[in-house]
Amino acid sequence: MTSLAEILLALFLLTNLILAGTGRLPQAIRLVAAQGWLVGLLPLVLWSWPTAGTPPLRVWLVALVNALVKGVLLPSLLAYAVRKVQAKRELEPLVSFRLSQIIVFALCVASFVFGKCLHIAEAIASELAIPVAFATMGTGLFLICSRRKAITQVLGFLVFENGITVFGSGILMEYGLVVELGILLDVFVLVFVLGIAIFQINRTFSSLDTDRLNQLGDVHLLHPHHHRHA
Amino acid sequence: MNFDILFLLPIVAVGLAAAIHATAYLHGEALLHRPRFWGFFLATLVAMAGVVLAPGKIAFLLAWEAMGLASAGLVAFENEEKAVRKATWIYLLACHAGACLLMLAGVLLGRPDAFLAAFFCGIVGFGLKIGFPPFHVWLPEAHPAAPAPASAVMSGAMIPLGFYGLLRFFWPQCHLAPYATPCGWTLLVLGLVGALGGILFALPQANLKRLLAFSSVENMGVIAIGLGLAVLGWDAQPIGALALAGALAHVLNHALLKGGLFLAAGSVLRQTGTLDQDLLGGLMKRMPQTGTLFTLNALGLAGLPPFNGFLGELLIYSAAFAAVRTSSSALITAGFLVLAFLALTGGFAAAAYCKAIGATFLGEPRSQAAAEAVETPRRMWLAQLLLFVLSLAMVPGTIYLARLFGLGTDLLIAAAVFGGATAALAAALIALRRFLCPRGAVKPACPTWDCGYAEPTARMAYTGTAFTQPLADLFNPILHARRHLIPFRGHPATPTDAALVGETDDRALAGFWRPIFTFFARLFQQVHLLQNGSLHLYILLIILAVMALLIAAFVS
Amino acid sequence: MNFLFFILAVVLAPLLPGIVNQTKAFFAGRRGPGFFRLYFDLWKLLRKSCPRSTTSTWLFDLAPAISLAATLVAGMIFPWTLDTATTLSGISAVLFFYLLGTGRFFTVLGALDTGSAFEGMGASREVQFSALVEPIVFVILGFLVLATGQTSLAGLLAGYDAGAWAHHSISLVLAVLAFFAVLLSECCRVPFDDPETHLELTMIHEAMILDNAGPDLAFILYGAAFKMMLLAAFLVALLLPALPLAAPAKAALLLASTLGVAVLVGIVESVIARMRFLKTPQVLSGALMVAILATLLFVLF
Amino acid sequence: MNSLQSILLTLTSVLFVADLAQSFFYLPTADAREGGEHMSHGVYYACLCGFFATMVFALLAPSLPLMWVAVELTTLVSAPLIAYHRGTGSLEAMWKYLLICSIGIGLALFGTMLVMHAQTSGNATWFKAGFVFVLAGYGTKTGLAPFHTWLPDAHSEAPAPVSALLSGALLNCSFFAITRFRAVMPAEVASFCDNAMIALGVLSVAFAAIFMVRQTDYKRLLAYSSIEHMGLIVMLFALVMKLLPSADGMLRLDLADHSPVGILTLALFCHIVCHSLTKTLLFQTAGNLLLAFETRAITAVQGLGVSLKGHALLWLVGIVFICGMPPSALFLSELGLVLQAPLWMAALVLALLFIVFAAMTKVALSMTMGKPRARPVPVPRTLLIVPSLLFVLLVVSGLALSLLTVLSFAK
Repeated sequence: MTSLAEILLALFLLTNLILAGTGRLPQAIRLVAAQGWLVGLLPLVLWSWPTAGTPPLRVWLVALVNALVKGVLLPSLLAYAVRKVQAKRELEPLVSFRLSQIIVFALCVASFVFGKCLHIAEAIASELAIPVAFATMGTGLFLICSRRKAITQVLGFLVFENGITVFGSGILMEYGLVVELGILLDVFVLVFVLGIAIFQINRTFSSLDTDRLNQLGDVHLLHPHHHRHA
Repeated sequence: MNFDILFLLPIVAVGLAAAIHATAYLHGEALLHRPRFWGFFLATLVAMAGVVLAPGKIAFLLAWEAMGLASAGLVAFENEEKAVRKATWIYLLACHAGACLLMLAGVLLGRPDAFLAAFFCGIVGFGLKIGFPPFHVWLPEAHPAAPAPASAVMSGAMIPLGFYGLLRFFWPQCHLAPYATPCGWTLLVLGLVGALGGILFALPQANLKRLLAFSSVENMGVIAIGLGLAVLGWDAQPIGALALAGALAHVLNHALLKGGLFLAAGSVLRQTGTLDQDLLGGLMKRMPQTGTLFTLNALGLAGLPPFNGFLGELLIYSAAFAAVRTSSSALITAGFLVLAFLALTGGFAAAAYCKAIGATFLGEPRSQAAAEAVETPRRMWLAQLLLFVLSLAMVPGTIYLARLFGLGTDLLIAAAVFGGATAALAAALIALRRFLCPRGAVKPACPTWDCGYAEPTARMAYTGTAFTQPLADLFNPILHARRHLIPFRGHPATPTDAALVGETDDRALAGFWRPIFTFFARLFQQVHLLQNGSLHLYILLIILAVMALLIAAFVS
Repeated sequence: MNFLFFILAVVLAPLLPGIVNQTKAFFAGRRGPGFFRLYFDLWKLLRKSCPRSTTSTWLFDLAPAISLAATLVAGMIFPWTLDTATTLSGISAVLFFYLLGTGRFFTVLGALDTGSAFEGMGASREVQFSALVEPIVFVILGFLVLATGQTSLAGLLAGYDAGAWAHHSISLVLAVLAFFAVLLSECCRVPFDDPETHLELTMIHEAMILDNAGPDLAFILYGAAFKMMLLAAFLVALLLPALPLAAPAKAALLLASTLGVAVLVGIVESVIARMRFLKTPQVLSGALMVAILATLLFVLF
Repeated sequence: MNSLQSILLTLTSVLFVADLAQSFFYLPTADAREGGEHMSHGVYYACLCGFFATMVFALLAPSLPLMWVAVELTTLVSAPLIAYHRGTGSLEAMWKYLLICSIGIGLALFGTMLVMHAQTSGNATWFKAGFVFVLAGYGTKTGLAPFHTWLPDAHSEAPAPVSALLSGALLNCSFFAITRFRAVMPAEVASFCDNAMIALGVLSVAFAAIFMVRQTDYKRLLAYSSIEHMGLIVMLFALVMKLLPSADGMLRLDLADHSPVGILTLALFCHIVCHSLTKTLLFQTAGNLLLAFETRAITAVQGLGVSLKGHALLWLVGIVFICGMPPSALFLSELGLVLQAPLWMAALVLALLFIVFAAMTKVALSMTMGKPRARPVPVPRTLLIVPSLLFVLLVVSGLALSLLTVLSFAK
């Protein structure tokens, strides 16, 4: 089954790369949904079937909820938001799509090198899991840093979150059911709240560009005669 | 050695006198403001007493910081004025910076071989309260800003507490062998610069309380000179004992006399509404008790016999003579420096007090307010009288002090006796004069002669600024006085008023501290770019910081 | 004994200005007012009344008397016999000069009390000079302490033995020179001040007493003369080594020499003119340097 | 339950009650003043209670991952509170709060995984890496520089009671999370962990000091002051941990313990409690000022001593207290820190605290003193009730503590 795991993880990398290169929001959401399914499947795939037998109900349940929340619920929520606010694409990202792809690729390579250097031999389900987790987290953070649209930033956050989950699965982390569900609940609520915020932002600014969201700061102090205050 | 009582005395005496004075001084204030004054006033006194009585380092620091804070409340009393708010801020900063350094000194004192570092922290920390240059910035700002009774307490009793701190925490070690040289010279040089610099800057000040504030810098310098000499010469007695006794006597003299002078300045302000000496004059006639007491106190503080101020200086001079007589070249140098600087300071002090008395109390009034002034309620000048009488008691007091230190008292007794002789002879001569010119013959009948001017007016008289101008000009490279001429306008036949206005700012503030503060404020504003509102930058910061931490983790 | 000579000094003091003036007259080829002029002036003034302006206060009334008292007491503590045994050993030289300072302080206040522009001006210049003179005096005192190893006034002046005197003659001469500048400045003589001037703007000491008359003026004039006596005596004592003479002889020599100093002052006044007011600080700082130089030479050689 | 936990629970409860009460007085006036849209009061109070509940959950969480869940929930519940008024600023603040904190918390989750994995494998490197991520993650919520960037925005834009609760309670809860992780660190990585905390602490105080100089917005000023104090608290904690002899890493509060550890522990607790209470007082007062002047510009508020006497007193005393001047107990805790810290640290902290003091007192003086520039809109007196109670509590407790310290150290 290990080879299947590696295929899944490779797919993960692929989604990362495509995500970095795409400007169309619906496509990006679909990619994140795909990642959600992959994340959901991963614990099952990484389960050492020959030695441990059939996984307990807890694993199945977590996989199912994960896949449903990250692969269906959240993407449809975001897609709804995209439709509602009529945002189609990420125009003018801070880093161009081509360069983004190259950077994400570089991140992947760096993660592999780094993962190789770490020598994590014990308690690892797959050699690939740790580097892929790092690469995915990096991609998520990179997306947040390099994109302007609020929705893309949420997507970036989800990718980051997926990376962490992959890592958890990779090192066969066992929290217990409550925690797993709690984490999922958190992610769900977070995206839900962010979604609401997106609506409000869109309504208030008539735009989803977060450029409008950098009014609070201390730099205006450089011009003592110019005060902007509530 | 325990110096507690010595430093408690001024707190009680000046505190009492200032309280008496304040009951009348605050009379014009809104009823609501008075509790504020009294609250801070009492808190200040309690905190000052706490400083002296504090049983340990922590209690001392606590009381010290509380003292600064409480007195800042006094400085801020008349906070409607911008200058007062600025003064309060500067004062608060000075207090807090001092307290911070004292904490550091406290840390260092606990270590085995960090005494010198502790001493330097301490000297800056306490120096911020004492007013060693360039740490004296708050004095000329805060003293004019505070109500007079508060200035009296702050200048008379609070500032010298810095010396109390120095003595309490550093004396046991600093006069011993390896430390005596650096510690002594530090104190001495600070004292020399403070004494001369203080009085130099006092001289051209037009604001009476500012003048007094700068003269406090001078007096603290004199005390520091005494202490420095005491530290340097402790092993070559009687230099050390003479200098220490002189310094301590000067602490008491300064407390009583400067307290009285500040109270008198308060009376002047209350009766005329101004402290600008160029607008005052002629108050000796209108406020005779205040004027007389101011004159007497000033005489004492200028260190002139027959008053007690002289005895303190005499002790320090004697220490300097004794130092010159030794065979150690360091002590000889120190002795000569003290002689020259103290003499110059004495001359300038006399000039400055002459100016203060002359411009404020003598001659004709230069403004309506001064012309209409009347004597204060009795308790205001009684408070000053109290301090003056106490200062007279310092004549035997100084002799007692010298005896405590095991010194021969011939010197002091002779000075006191001949001081008394001066007074007696003066009385005899006055009697002779009264005999020669009976009262009727000296009845004032005519205006001042003024070399034939028919109608001399107050505007012709020398103002305080004019009086000190030659000396101020001589030292202008140090003083950097700002002078500007307001020329007359209109036709020469009907000119408007012209004036020459001069101001002497504190160089330490304008030339030293302000540039430093501005530099840091500018620097900090560059860092403000990091908080420019961009989420992208923020997240980048997080990533970079995590990476830095990770690198640190793997390197360590 | 000392007091006896003090009385003698008190009597002789008004002679000094007379000697100065006669010397000047001699150099100018005039007959001069006579040696005893000041005695007559004082006698005349003491019988006059003291008018006083409406501006002035008690300070103006009392200042001359207090000033004189301080100067006289300074004379009282001066070791006229140049003998440590017969005079009070505990008297400090500081007291001596600070008493003179007290006298000056009151003169200045008295002048300021009139509210006159000229007297204010005079007072202003007076304090400037005296402030600059103080360090010279005290450096010379320090020098004396070094040279004699004593700290009391009598010890300082009675001082050094002839051998040391010869050995350190250069520094001694320098110190005497510096003190002579002090004397000229303090006694308001040329080149610092010209007591003969008739232009108020150029006066210093004279300008301060424009409003005084009668006994007050007498006190002031006498005080000035006595102060000159004191400083001249100090100058002479500074110069003299410890002489193997009896105390009265020494005192007589001292008093006689003060008359010689007056002649010297007269000669100086005859040969140089009053200096520009702005130049005088330079002279005084020069004198300070000379005093320091004297000390340095003494210490180093 | 250790001492820190119980004290934080009590503190959080007290602050919750105080801010709940203040909300009752504050919201109606604020709604009237601000105009515009706002969240319904029902949702507000629900969120506020939820916020409290999640904080208690975070403090009582039985395991590290559950604590993570709770801390993340605090973010989610408090975010809507920040955007109570639906203005542009509050939306932006909420957005940043959500994203930055979530990323931070994500890092913390990652760290938690690493630490838990390290606990099973016993690998020191994993412990270190885990602690780095935990420190960064929970540090973000604690407001440690340079992870603090959300804090000034959120604190300044939120309604006053929420700012107070964020600053007084939430920061402490996430700090508590860090302490729990520190407690499970093995001895060989302990020194790295403490050094990292000290570094972040110093950096926080430095950032705060730098950003407080020439600050123009008084609520932001308070926010930076929170960063400063969290930095100090983390430093104090690290120092305690460095000196703690026992291996279990439990903090024990013992008033009679005059050893360095005892003093530092005392200082730590004192600082946490006093900072929270003072900051609540200040934020509530700031909220009232905002209502009265309708601006957060420092320059617009002048002469409070004439126009709003009660507020002037609260504001001035609050700022003096938060600067660590006596009789505030913060003076004692800062003194404890300075006296027990290494020399370089003591000097640095003193210098930075001096900058903070200079900046804050300047603001306090210019706001409370002088002649009023703008006539304030009167605010109901009820708004003063809670801050006044806090004021009395602070003064009395400060005086009592100072006296106690003087007496117990008088040797």
